[in-house]
Amino acid sequence: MLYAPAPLHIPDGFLNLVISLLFWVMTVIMVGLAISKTSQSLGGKQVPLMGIMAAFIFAAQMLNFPVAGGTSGHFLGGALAAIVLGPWAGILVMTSVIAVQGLLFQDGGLLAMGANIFNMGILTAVIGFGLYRTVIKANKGVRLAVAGIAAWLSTVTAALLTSLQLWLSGTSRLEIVLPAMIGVHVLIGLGEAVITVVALAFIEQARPDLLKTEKVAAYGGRGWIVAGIVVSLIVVLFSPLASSDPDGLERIAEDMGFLSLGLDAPYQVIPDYTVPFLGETALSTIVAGIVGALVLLGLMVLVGSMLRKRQTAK
Amino acid sequence: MHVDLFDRYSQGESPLHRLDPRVKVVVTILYIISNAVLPDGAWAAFGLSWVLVLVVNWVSELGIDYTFRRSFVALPFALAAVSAIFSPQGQPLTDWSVAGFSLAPTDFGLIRFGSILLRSWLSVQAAILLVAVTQFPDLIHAFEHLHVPAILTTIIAFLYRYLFVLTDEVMRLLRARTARSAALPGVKSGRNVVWRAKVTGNMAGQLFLRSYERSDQIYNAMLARGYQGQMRTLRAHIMTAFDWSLGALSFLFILLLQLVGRIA
Amino acid sequence: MPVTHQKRQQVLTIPPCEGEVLTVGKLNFAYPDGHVALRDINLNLCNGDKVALVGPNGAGKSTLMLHLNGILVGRGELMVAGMPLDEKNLPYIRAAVGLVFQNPDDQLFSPTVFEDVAFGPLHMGLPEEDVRARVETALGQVYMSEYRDRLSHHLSVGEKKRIAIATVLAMDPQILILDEPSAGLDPRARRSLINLLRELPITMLVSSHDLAMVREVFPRMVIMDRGQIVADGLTSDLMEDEALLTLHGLEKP
Amino acid sequence: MPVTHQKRQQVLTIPPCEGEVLTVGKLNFAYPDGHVALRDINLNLCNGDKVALVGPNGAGKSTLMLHLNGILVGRGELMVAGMPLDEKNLPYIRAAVGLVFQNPDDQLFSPTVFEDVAFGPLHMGLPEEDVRARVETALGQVYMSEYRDRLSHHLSVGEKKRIAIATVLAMDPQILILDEPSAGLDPRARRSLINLLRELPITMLVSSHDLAMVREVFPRMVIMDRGQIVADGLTSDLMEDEALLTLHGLEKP
Ligand SMILES: Nc1ncnc2c1ncn2[C@@H]1O[C@H](COP(=O)(O)OP(=O)(O)OP(=O)(O)O)[C@@H](O)[C@H]1O
Ligand SMILES: Nc1ncnc2c1ncn2[C@@H]1O[C@H](COP(=O)(O)OP(=O)(O)OP(=O)(O)O)[C@@H](O)[C@H]1O
Ligand SMILES: [Mg+2]
Ligand SMILES: [Mg+2]
Repeated sequence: MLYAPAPLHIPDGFLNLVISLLFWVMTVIMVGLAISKTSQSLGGKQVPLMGIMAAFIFAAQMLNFPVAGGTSGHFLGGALAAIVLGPWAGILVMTSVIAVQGLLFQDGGLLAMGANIFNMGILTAVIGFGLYRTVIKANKGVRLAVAGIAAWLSTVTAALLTSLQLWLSGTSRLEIVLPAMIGVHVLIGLGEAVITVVALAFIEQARPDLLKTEKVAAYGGRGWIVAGIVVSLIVVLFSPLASSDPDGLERIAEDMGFLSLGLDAPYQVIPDYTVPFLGETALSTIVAGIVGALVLLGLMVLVGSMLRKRQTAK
Repeated sequence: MHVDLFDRYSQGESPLHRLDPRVKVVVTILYIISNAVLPDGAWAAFGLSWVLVLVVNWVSELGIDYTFRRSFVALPFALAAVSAIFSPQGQPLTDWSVAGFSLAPTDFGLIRFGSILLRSWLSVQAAILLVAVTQFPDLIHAFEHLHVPAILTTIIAFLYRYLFVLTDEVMRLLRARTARSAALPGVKSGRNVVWRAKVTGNMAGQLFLRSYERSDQIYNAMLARGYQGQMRTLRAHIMTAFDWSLGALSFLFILLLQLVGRIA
Repeated sequence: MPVTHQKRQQVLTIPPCEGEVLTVGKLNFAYPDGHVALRDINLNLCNGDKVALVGPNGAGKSTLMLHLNGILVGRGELMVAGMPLDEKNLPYIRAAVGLVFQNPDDQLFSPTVFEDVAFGPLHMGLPEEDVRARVETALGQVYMSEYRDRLSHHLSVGEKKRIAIATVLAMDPQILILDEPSAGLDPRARRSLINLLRELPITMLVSSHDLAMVREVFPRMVIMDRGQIVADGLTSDLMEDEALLTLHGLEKP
Repeated sequence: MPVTHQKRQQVLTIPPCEGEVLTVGKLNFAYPDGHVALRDINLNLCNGDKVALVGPNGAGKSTLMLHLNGILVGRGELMVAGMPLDEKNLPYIRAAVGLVFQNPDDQLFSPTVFEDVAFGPLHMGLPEEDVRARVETALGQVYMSEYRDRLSHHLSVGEKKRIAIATVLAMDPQILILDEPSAGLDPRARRSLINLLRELPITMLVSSHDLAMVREVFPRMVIMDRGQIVADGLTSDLMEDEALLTLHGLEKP
């Protein structure tokens, strides 16, 4: 098969309007930042480079390898793109890839594209680059190991966020979709990790100049490290909890019920909007709260570090 | 090798092929939003939406079942929505108990599940129609006119062009691997999964470097032809009265869909 | 379309066959988009034969070659190394047929030369010492022994081409199939390729646009055009038939 | 390193120059990694000259060509179309020098043939009608007029090559610089390229490994090796000097 749709691309119809628009807004902000960052720091050479790197990611996703029983592993590439090209260029590259997959192949919807870009392009860049950035000064073995962990985590994170979005849209029941999604992607992530590590080792061997410490450092600083670590920690703590013990999740939700107060408002946008299956509305808002807080935290750290840099530049 | 299969554009001379791509993009997006906000169980509106798809299929001379035959790409994802059938809201139809979970399909759940599938199925068909009657370069220009930042549209234009070059390259790499994936009688071949994943990682690394180095060449080619930082184009898209009226007509029809969905 | 069909009988001037290692009978193939790329192909290769496959762009040469180790599967008969080509025999046939693609970049996917040459033997499940021995021998055959630890990415085209040939020699194939091996080489590299092909004591089928090389290396020549074999005979005879060459977009070197 | 250096005087048999369109004086260049790719290059092209640049892989041919419209910048003198090559003149020089890369996939980056051919004229800031007219003329010159609306990625290699040439013809250059234009073409496509090059009434510098084509099309020939020009003279003379050819990895066709 030439083009195998990846299981994370949400088609239209599976997310409701509110969730779709919410993620569109966050995606537009991040992509806007990425555009201003890349066009201010880089020359015209960058545009063909990113275009071809996007084609590379697209093509590399066709690389598969036999696993067992006729199935095969695939490659997603977000973490690799962010590590090699820097997080901002990585975001633009993944955005273009997901846009073309949605437009041309209907692999992922148009209205759901904001969420798809966020899950597979932005989060993977935050985690992939953020974690790798913490160890750029370490030796090769450590760096590759961390890159592998980052690749694995970014896959799992994308799956986690996808399940949450489906659940918040009232499309799936969390206690079913979450373990299923995470379970599958824990395995897919292993393939992703191996391919990312080996590809990085290859690049380092053949063109070490592309992965020089100073070069990676120039792509971004402390903000990414913090964001990468925070997001990763949340995922690491959250996903096993969520997938093995959905009741536990509910308990936490009840304990932290206060969070729901501030976040009820967006759901009133459409009057007849309901979150089905959830007599326990608190749970849905908690999760939305965690996701939202996480995203806001990331954004704040990033914007803060950018502002700081601008100031020191002046 | 030809990866022409990638090109979803279908050659034609219908009025829809000639319609300004901006109109097509905007109407498609409105239609998909319309599907998203139609209430669950608005069967009449869903039916009418499908009629619209069929009519467009017919007008664009693609053959009435063109999108239907291609509309099942999102089907695997339906698995994710199956759990909606067991929604705790609504009346349970039977009572199944699986491993302590009470899993009962409910009437509300079934309606919800059906609506999700219909929405997705209709939206996919709209997207298929869009790319079947619009050349991809025109689509990119439309997004430019709709104020998608030039840097993104330019990246996407490059992506589209090099998609074909690089996927051909991947196909050839895969071929090379297949050609040497041999076995001897009585010996287990293929070693283990990790080794195979590692080989694939090497292929990804190869492909990356070749792509990276090729981008240098292309930048040189652009410089050689006077590129100074921004792309210029001759393709002026001008909205005609026909474009405006067809756009307005579609908009009205989508409003009608919403009305039907909410009254019925 | 008036096609001059040189009858197979003409080939009888070639010394009689010691054993057929490849038999293609009435092979037909169409690509998924409906394009018919092979029509009723009949071809026999005897042990030790060195045969050139020539014809214009798009004639179907690469398509035919891809059938010979089962990457593409058409309708018709195919016997390779005494086995009919089917699902069950496929892995063994891949060990018997060494296929080298036109562009060496398509062939080399590992970081170092050693790993690339070792891929085939490793995949066949040979023990480590055997793999090492085979890699050494194969690299020696193409005079590239001292390149074992080089990165294939940094080699010149001519060097890559030799490595690509070594990757299949290491699998100890009974038949070597090369797709346009001389394209893009400078005259010196081309000359050393010609010498290599002449020296290798192995059955081979080689497609090429380089008719000068064909005349030097291959006693037998097969002309394809539009998916058909339109001539099959002694190179020395066919090269004199200018009408035939011109008809099929070729040119006497 | 004993290098046979053919003196420039040998060239005097070429009819006297009508006006120099290109002068390279003592050009030196090293790549960032320290690899010295050009050493003391001297080269003059007169109006209407058709010159072949030959030499083994890695001789520095492509590197030299990239200097001629300022993509690479070395130490030395460069006069193109009467202007010294510097920052200020660069856009005019790029309009005067049409450079075609070896691999057409590196050259064609726009979605449709029309847009690709129009890219150069548009970036020169020409008005729309002029752009259209130039595209038509250029496509006509390579016999590809009916391909205007095709998508570039659907074309065969030979077709892509012609379009690549059209993209620079549309800029109406005074000098055409082609890097290995015949590599990978089948004999028929190669023949029509030869005819095209012979017909085009324009100064050209063409690198090639295809010495048979060089002999047919180019009266003058420049041999490079290891970054130096080692011979420059009438093709008919140099082709007879087998010692010289062999020394630089070439071979009489
Ligand atoms: N994947 C494909 N899908 C459809 N048609 C194809 C495909 N690959 C090749 N073709 C077509 O099949 C025909 C034979 O192609 P093939 O590559 O075998 O030619 P060839 O003789 O090897 O030519 P060349 O000398 O250019 O290598 C051509 O017309 C080509 O356009
Ligand atoms: N980007 C680069 N960095 C370092 N060295 C380079 C680079 N590009 C080329 N070289 C080296 O410079 C030398 C000249 O290369 P160039 O591409 O000009 O050769 P060429 O004569 O065009 O060869 P060919 O016939 O293979 O095209 C070669 O030794 C090559 O390895
Ligand atoms: Mg071929
Ligand atoms: Mg070159």
